[in-house]
Amino acid sequence: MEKRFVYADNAATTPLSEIAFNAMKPWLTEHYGNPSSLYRMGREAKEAINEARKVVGKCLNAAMPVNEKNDYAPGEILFTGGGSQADNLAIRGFMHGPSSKGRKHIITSKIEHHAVLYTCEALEKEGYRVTYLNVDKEGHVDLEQLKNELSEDTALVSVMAANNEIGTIQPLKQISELAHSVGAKFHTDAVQAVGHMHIDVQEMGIDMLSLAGHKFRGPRGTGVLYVKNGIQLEPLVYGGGQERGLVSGTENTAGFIGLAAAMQDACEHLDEKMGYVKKLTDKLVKGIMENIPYSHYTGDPVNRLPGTASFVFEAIEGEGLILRLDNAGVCGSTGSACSTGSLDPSHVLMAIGLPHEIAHGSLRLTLGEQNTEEDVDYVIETVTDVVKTLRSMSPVWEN
Amino acid sequence: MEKRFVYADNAATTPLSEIAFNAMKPWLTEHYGNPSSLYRMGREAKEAINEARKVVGKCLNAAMPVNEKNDYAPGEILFTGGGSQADNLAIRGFMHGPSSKGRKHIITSKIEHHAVLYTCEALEKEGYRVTYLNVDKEGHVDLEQLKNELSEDTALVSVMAANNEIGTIQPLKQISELAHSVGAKFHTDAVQAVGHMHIDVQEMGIDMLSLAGHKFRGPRGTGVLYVKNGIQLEPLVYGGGQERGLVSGTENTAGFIGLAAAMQDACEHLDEKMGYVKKLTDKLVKGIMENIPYSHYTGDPVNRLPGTASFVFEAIEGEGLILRLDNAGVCGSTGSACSTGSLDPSHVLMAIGLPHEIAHGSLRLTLGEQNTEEDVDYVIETVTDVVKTLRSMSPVWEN
Amino acid sequence: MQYSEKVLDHFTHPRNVGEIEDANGVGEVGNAKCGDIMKIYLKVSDDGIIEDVKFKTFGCGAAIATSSMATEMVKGKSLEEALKLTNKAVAEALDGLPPVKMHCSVLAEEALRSAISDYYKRMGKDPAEILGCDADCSACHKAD
Amino acid sequence: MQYSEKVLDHFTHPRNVGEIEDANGVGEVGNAKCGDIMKIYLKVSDDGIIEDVKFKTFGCGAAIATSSMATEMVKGKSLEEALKLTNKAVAEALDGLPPVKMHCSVLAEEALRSAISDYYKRMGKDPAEILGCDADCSACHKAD
Ligand SMILES: Cc1ncc(COP(=O)(O)O)c(C=O)c1O
Ligand SMILES: Cc1ncc(COP(=O)(O)O)c(C=O)c1O
Ligand code: FES
Ligand code: FES
Repeated sequence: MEKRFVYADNAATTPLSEIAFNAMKPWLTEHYGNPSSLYRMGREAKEAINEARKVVGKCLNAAMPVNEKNDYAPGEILFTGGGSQADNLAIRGFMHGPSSKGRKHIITSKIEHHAVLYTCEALEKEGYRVTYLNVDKEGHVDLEQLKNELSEDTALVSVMAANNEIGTIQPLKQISELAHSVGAKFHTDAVQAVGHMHIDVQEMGIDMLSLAGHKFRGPRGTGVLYVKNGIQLEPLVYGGGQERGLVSGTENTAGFIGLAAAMQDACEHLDEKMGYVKKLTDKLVKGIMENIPYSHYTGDPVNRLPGTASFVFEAIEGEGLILRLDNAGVCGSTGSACSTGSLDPSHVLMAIGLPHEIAHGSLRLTLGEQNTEEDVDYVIETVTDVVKTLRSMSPVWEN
Repeated sequence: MEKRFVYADNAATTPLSEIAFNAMKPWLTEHYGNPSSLYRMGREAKEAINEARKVVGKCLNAAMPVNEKNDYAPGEILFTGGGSQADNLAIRGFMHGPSSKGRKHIITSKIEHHAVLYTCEALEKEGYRVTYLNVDKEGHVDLEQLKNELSEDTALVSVMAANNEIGTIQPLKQISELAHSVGAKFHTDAVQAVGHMHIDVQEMGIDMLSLAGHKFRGPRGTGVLYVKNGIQLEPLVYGGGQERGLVSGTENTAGFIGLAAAMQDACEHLDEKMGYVKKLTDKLVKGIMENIPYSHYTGDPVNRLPGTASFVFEAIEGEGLILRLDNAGVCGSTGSACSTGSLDPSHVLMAIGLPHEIAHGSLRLTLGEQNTEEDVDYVIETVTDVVKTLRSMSPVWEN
Repeated sequence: MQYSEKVLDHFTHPRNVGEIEDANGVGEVGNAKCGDIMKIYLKVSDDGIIEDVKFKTFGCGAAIATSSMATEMVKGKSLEEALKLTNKAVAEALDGLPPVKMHCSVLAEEALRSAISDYYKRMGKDPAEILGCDADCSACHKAD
Repeated sequence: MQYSEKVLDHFTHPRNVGEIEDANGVGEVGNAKCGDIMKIYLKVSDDGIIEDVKFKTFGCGAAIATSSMATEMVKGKSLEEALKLTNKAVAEALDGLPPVKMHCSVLAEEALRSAISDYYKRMGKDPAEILGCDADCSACHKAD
């Protein structure tokens, strides 16, 4: 097969779409007014940002404001500098803010992104109590444990919508109902989910939701925190009062508009796009599992993000795998310890119970709408070859 | 005179330069690799960001790292999502971090940006002690008061390099020496200063410095905190560990590169560009002061930012002034209370001792390299006309 | 903060700006410290019709626009009708005002009442009986 | 983390990969739990020269590259010279390693010492006397 370039790391970041770039361009070059300024060029920027807010709100089915002339309508959508900022604002801002009502307990899961986990750990140092829920082999949080841990002291439950390494989708509605049963609020890190699966914050009972533009072909350095009306947070960034005073700083107009354009495109064509991506991913998984012995699929094979295919291959190590795939033109990622310089493989792979020696051989391939059948054929062949080569060098591999 | 469009609000934000846009474009479209990724496209992005760091470091004369192969060289330059984020990280991160060594006192000034002031107020609520230095009529901080307030409990002195409303430049070196004399560190909000005046962090004894890309024709949503080696901060954003773990989140590669390109352009041609801008500004100030009776110049007429011209006009109100200037094609700003919906005029105008009734008539015009002599002529004429019209409607104006 | 087109129109081209030399009712409210002063001049006919009205305003765009609109709305009306004019009605006639600017419309209502009160006084009548107060709104008004 | 071109070259085209059927010294260090195991095969001549050397490595790019470089560096050398090889020398020969990857070069040094130790044992000599230790580095090595 002829060498080609295949970007199969769409969970890390996605290429900015032409739609998003074109939406951004005039706001980068011509319309440079500061949205806080009184003159027309400033007011137009402010209006454009509020339009972007509405687009985002509509995709999430956020409650729209009654008064269309409202200054920051819809106030439920706060723009941030990325998914991590949204997660930090949601969790730290909520626990430090008045809406936590003095409750001191957070429940989250062992497979959250570090933006959630490390925020929780920092709060533990301040005296908050955090429960990290176990997950099963496929990465679903333990709902029984959640029920047992919930109490009148639980302020917040934060469980991600879909995992970034293995793609497993969590039962959001069930979790929010449990959280609400004790008066706790529910936050979900939907950074991987938005643009890839249906999300309805009202239907699912979501009180706060984080997303990031660059995971659905919008720009880097942009994110959103959806905050249900009535919830009050402590600011993440103090200053000029932008984003209801919670994320101050001159607005990244072009970025916010790019995010909204990409999100609209993703949401309006969700079924069609994700149907296509899922077909590709199914083919990829099938091909790899058939071709490569001693390989294991990780995550939930059914309830998973449409573009995520994740594996472990015995007797090899992931960093080398990625580097050799790169030489062959294929971009992927791994949860191997060696890839990060830490001694442990990814906390997600540990949490789903993989032994260290197997977790080292992990590979995540994440497809997007820009991938083709030919890409998939090429990736299957390339991964098969590279795994074979690395195994032939491995002292643990005995054929 | 023929109607023209004159953007004279460069202190609010500047138009993205072609240099910056062209530097960003490939990183928006083609080179979309996540800098944390192992493959070539990711490594290239990481390298490009580190190059951008070096450019920024060089402009500030930050100490360069010894080991050129160092992973995050130069580690002294941290990219953030804007000037406010840099200010928040500097002040909150420092006071909460180990380098404050248990000292609980901050000294800042009454004319800081809200990103500094509100961060300090939030720290006061946590039990820290904050002194807000007075300023004189022209906006210089009271050095005697600074001397008197400094003690062994003072952890941090934070005084802006140049004010955003009146352009007054502070004696940074003197302030840093005073701060260091009691073992305190010195932070300066140089958001308005960088790209507009010479800054040398080593020469001036600056321990931390905030800047924002969009104030010198770089992109919005980007900033930098310079942190002198050895100073340890608490993170602003927890997560994947980017920016030495202090501002986690997938890097805005294009944004950081755009900031660096704009900064390099600004720094390399600083004298030439700012000489030109200063000439225009001097002409503007002269024209307006000559044309309009009962007008007052605010700020230091000599030691000020080259592009800042700020005034108060008696018997009129600033919001109306801005709106009418806008109708005539001129973009400017005001510190009038009416422009923000608060009851008080800008805290800066109050701090320099202007009475309320006069502060209401404030106007700030800030020129940039893209302005021309004709622009200035037009602005002088327009402001003169508009002030006259508004005064003719004013019950307080008696000719 | 977003002004409607109507507000911008009335601010840019205010109606009835100026003074009336032979006014028989003049009212002024607000003070310079608060950044807004409104002065209204009335020329009331013998049968109690507002024949002419003019204003001068030191204040923001909304203050000027509401002065303009309020004077337009009472011109040619009887004093009784004019007294029914509320700040809300002025704001609505302008297609609404941003929430932070509602207090500027209060100013217009107050200035008008103050001018009418002045007219009654000059006529030798007690304005308190008619207005329900002596329309001494000239103290710095509060934002609502 | 940035690899030098040399590391990438040795990783992509590793020298001396494989096994030696009639090896007279074999060493293995690391363990799978730590994610890195290195096995070195030596063919030592009667006069103590390393005639051939091969390796198998389960580990990251740096582990494979240092295995490759270390075997290159000792091939044709005497055992005495080979014992002088340090992990630092290997890293330098590769134009440096990222700090977090230095421990992988330790593995190469240890695997080689372990293989030489095995050779001495097979020759009936006490390796501890020559190596200063019995080269039992097979316990999971620590990052430094
Ligand atoms: C002096 C000063 N500090 C901080 C800021 C905040 O910068 P940003 O709006 O980019 O967050 C600004 C500008 O808005 C400023 O003028
Ligand atoms: C699940 C999840 N949460 C949060 C983040 C953080 O987003 P960002 O890197 O945009 O800050 C990511 C991606 O990096 C993610 O996958
Ligand atoms: S073998 Fe794990 S880091 Fe090198
Ligand atoms: S007059 Fe000040 S806000 Fe209207």
